[in-house]
Amino acid sequence: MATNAPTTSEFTDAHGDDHAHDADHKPAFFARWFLSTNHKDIGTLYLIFALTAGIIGGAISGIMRAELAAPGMSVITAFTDGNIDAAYHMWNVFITAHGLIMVFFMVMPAMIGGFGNWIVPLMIGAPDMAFPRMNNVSFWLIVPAFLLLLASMFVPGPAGYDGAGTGWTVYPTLSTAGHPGPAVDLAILSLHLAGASSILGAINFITTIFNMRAPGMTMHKMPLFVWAVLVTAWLLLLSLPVLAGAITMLLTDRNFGTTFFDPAGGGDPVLYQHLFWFFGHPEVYIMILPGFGIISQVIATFSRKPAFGYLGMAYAMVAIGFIGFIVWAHHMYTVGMDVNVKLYFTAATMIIAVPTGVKIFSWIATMWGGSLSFETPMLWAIGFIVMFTLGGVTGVILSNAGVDTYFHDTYYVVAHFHYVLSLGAVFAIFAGWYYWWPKMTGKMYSELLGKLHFWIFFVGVNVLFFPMHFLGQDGMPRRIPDYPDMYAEYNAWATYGYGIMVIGLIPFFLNIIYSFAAGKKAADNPWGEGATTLEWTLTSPPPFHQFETLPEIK
Amino acid sequence: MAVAANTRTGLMAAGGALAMLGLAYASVPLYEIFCRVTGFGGTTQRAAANVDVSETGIPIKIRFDANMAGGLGWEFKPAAPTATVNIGQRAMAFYQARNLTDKPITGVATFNVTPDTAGKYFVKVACFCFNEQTLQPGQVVSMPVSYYVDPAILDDNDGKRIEEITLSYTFFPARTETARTRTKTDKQG
Amino acid sequence: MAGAKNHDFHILPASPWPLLGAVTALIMAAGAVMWMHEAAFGGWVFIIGTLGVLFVMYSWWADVVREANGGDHTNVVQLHHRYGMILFIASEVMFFVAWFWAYFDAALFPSTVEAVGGVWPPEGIEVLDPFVYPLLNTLILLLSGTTVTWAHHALIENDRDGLKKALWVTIILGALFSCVQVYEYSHAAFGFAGNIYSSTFYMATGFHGFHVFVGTVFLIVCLVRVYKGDFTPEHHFGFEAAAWYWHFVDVVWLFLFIAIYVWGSDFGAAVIPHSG
Amino acid sequence: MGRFTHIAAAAALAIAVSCGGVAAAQELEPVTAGTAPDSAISAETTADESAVAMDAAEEMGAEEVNVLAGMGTKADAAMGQPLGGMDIQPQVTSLGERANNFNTLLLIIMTVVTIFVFALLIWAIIRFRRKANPVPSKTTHNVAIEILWTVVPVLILVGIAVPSFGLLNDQYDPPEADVTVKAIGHQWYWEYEYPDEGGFSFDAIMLSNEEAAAANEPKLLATDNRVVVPVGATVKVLVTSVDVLHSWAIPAFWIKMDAVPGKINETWFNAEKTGVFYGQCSELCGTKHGFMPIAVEVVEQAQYDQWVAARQADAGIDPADLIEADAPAVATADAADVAVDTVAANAGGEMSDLVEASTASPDGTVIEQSAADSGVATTE
Repeated sequence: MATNAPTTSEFTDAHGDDHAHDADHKPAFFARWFLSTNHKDIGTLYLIFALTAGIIGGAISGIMRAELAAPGMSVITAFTDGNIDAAYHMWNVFITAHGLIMVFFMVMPAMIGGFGNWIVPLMIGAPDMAFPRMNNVSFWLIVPAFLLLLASMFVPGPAGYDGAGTGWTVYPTLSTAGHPGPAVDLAILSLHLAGASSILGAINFITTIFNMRAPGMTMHKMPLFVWAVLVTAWLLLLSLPVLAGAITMLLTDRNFGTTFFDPAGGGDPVLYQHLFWFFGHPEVYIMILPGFGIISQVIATFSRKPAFGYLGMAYAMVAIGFIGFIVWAHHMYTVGMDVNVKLYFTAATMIIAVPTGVKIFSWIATMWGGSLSFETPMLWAIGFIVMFTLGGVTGVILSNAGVDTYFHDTYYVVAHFHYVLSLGAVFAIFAGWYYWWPKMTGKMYSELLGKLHFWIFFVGVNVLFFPMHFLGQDGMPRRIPDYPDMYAEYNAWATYGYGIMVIGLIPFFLNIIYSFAAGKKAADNPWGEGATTLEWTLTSPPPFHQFETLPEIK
Repeated sequence: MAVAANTRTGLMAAGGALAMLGLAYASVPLYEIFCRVTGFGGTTQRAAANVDVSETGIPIKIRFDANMAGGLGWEFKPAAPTATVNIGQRAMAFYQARNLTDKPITGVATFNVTPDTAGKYFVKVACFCFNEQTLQPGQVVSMPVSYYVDPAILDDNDGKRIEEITLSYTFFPARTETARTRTKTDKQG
Repeated sequence: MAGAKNHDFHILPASPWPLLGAVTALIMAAGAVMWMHEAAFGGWVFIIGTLGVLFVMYSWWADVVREANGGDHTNVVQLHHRYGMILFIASEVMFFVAWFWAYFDAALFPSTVEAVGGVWPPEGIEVLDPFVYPLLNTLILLLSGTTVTWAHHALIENDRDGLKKALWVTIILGALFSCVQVYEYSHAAFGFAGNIYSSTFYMATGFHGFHVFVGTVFLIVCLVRVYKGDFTPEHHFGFEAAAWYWHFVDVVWLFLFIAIYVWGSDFGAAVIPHSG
Repeated sequence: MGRFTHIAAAAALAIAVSCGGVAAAQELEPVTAGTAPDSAISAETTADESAVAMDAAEEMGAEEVNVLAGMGTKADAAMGQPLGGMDIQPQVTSLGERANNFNTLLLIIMTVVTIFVFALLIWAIIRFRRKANPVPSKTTHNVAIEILWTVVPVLILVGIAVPSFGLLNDQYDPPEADVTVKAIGHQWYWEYEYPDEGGFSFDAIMLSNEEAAAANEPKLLATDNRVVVPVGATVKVLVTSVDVLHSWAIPAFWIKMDAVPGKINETWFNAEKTGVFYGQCSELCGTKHGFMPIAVEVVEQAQYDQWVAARQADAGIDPADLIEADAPAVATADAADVAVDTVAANAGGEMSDLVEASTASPDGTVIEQSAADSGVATTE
């Protein structure tokens, strides 16, 4: 059946699709990559998209770090013909874009769209996702979402300047009265599309995991990565619509005269913060939970030992997901909340440390008594534990409202969330990348380049983010393009760290080239006895349609 | 068989509808009783003018704060910055507004009370809040606020520690289209 | 045959609709911004994008219907659809949570934060009498909830005539609801913009109204399919999804009615003696 | 040059005001208290004016020269501003000190936890590497240890929660305020008001780098006008905004409070040391978010009184009036009624509630000002 000249009937006539019975018959290029209904191809698209967005978001942070390398405005002014106020605004546009891109267009597509799509059906022994066609619209919707966000940087925002300089949180009234131009509207609609994409994806994952597990695979036999994606999908499903409501209110406040956030009409700017963080806090776990799952698989594999305390691990994630919904206002300790409200949110937030601790200890216990080998994925996983622990303990400090008064909106918070996200989530993504690379491509990567990547990157990000704790302790506020001279030293360190990190990425890209050009053919299971999940029973790469006969789980 | 089933379904539907209609209208007096008993209703935050509040003799300081936003061309300030009243005592304060421009300007006020805990106990009997005020060029008006502090504040662990309550008003320029720009001539019913 | 499919899951051929849907969504979103900022042809771009999205939806679901009628929707695939629909409705519930949150944020604490005169409904707002049109609408929706169940039972008992009748009634009731809502909006004593009462009122009830409209269209699609001979007593998830959606819309309305129309009216003021 | 003209301009303004030279003050107004955040002082002062001001500065002496901007306390590089180190800025309030100690305690606990986790990790890596342990164990459960690593963190957290809640409670619980300062956020500067001292107000605009260098103050932190407060006094800060969100923060006092338009927030501090303490806006507020610093000058009570007097004179406030205005008086029902009627008429009769309210209190409602001062509405 010719697929290179797509017509409606051809793709929709379910009865003419003889090729569906042929496991390895792939559609022609355009149909395969643009009209796909194959979870692995869509997963690949997601990974490519996330990589692209990550490069753009990372380049923006590079400009930011360069600007902060030394006091004074010296870098961004080059983009604004020396106009210093325009440079200040462009800085705000950059921090906004960096945040939104990394959250919505890098981490989430990589973790959930990429690895989730690729691996979840393989792990549960399913031939594909429950809604293969909807899966594709989930992917394609984030592309226009990303384009809208990029476009927003080039249209008027506040009077006289281009772009939305609101921060990724888009707080009113800066995002309403403060930005009359269309930039914020584009950003809002970008979030709407990205949100729709994620909600559809979440529906797809939950349905898939509930209904398409192979015979014999009970919920309590599912790999932890599948558990992680399941909890994540629930968080997406229940939190994103609230964000959609909040940004719709922003949109109508901006354009149609409603006053949800406008005190002049009886509205309340703080309401937006509640709605946003009711989404925003689960969002934090949306970004890190799939990482937990990846780390659990990798550690078990390279310890050659099943995950320790499987049920505790699974239900710790459920607990984190649940508590994640009732702690949102710890992002708002300084808005002028009632003392009792602060007490509650302090207590609730600290409780999250318990299931998180369970996970950390269980990973170490998984290694305990194992027979550890240190291939690249394992290095990233151990790096993850190190980084996540460091990010986690500062989280416990920040959870105390009385202490947070000092740290709120300082670099201490920046350091904290970069340790859990930029280091936690990204380390998990790299762990998964190397772990499943042989499975996804059928080629081995270079261990040497992989380890080089890890070590340089590890050093780089720590030099980059650790000094930010000191800056925060010394009181440096976030989101400022220039700073008092006393902050110069550690800012310089951070910028050096960024440079090291970028150098660390060179072996990463080289490795991709090497693997495709000269990589050894990967065995079905390159990791040996420790890799027990179903994807390793398939060929590398798996057939276009796997599990035509469903596997039986004993 | 099918016809009988239909008839039954239809009757059930009709019966259900009737029952709900009855319940809905029965809910009016039920709701009324509920509101009487619990004091729960749409307007609990404003006290009735003739409600008796017992004066306690325990003094508390009230600060009156005035703000303007959005470039309103007024001067707006409390007649006195603070007052000391007894908890439970009915008192009155005045704010003054003056239009500094040569055009009539309409402002609309918002208010809040701090500390947060005090909000539930600071009761305004009547005020100019949310009412639009149009000031002619150079016009000065005095705006009264009648209030009391609910003695229940003394039963609140956080509330009883409060030494001073701030009542803050902010005047914004009135928006062009507001609640009252449409007449109610066509109002339903 | 090698690699023969030995499971009941639905492996789909490639489809142009997701990509086309994304492209039209981009046009719609960009058009919306252009239109809101009064750019040249902005409204037209928005309309073209919206029509494109609608076209994609139509074509997509036409494919789904074709696949359903072609026998691709095995029991497990139908189960997927059930889960999918329930989860979608769950996300819709959370969407309404945001609007209720905004409403209660303003309505419950008017004295501490809000500029509403310390009372709810705010001073100067002439609210709608809950026991006239809103109550009528409540009854209409509740009745339509029973008629859609009537239709469901008729379908299960293979009573095509009763199914058509009940669906017609449901759709007419849905349309009636929308008409009453429009009438009520156009006669409300408060406008859309400018204050928090009308913001929360119109956006919450307006989004509900939009969902009623979508639900009505969904039911109309079902009716058309009934006339075309679709649905069997065993296999009619398309109809069930519409019915579920309709019940969801119904329940949201009950909350709106109780919270916004009744509790949030000056009905409470009328029964509690106070200064007025 | 920058520092010199700054001082000179301030001196000129001081002279002009004290002599009642209103016209001169208006001319110079934008120079020191100008509303354009960027107004470079040197640029707007003509050579002639500088020359005049220069003479004035010499006559007045250093201390009085700075009266309008502050009391001339020198910034201390070891306190009240970033030190360039790793530590929390030195705290000068007892609550800040306490919070700092608590933070240190947390840091120690967290360091111990981190070291413990890392030690386990390193031990596992060394002890159970493939060479050392070729045959993996199959242990996947150990109920005792799982309970242990759930319960122990809970106990640690409870231990943390007790002082944490105590700290929060005390941060909330202010002693009665001695001085009240209102901070109003603007894009992009702070406006301050002293409501109890006659309500004088001024803007605090960041000094340019050149001006800061000339004044020997840290750049991006110094402002042309400082918030002056007495040492050892409880200062309540009312924070609000007229446009977007801002946040008023002084690290050395351990306070930070968001400025929300249409809402008043309060926080408080009691500084135990004199000096200049700097902070920066801590909520993204647009283009020049990073350039609306906060400078608080803590001085001895006598200096504070002197500064207040100067500010009052500047604003034309007679301190004698303030005492009278604060004296409580019983309002006659008549006075209240007249006021009510005026406003009610103005508001289109929507004040009927109020009319009722005031007439329904025949027992003589107490209002906190003299009848004359109640501003029985005078329409002009």
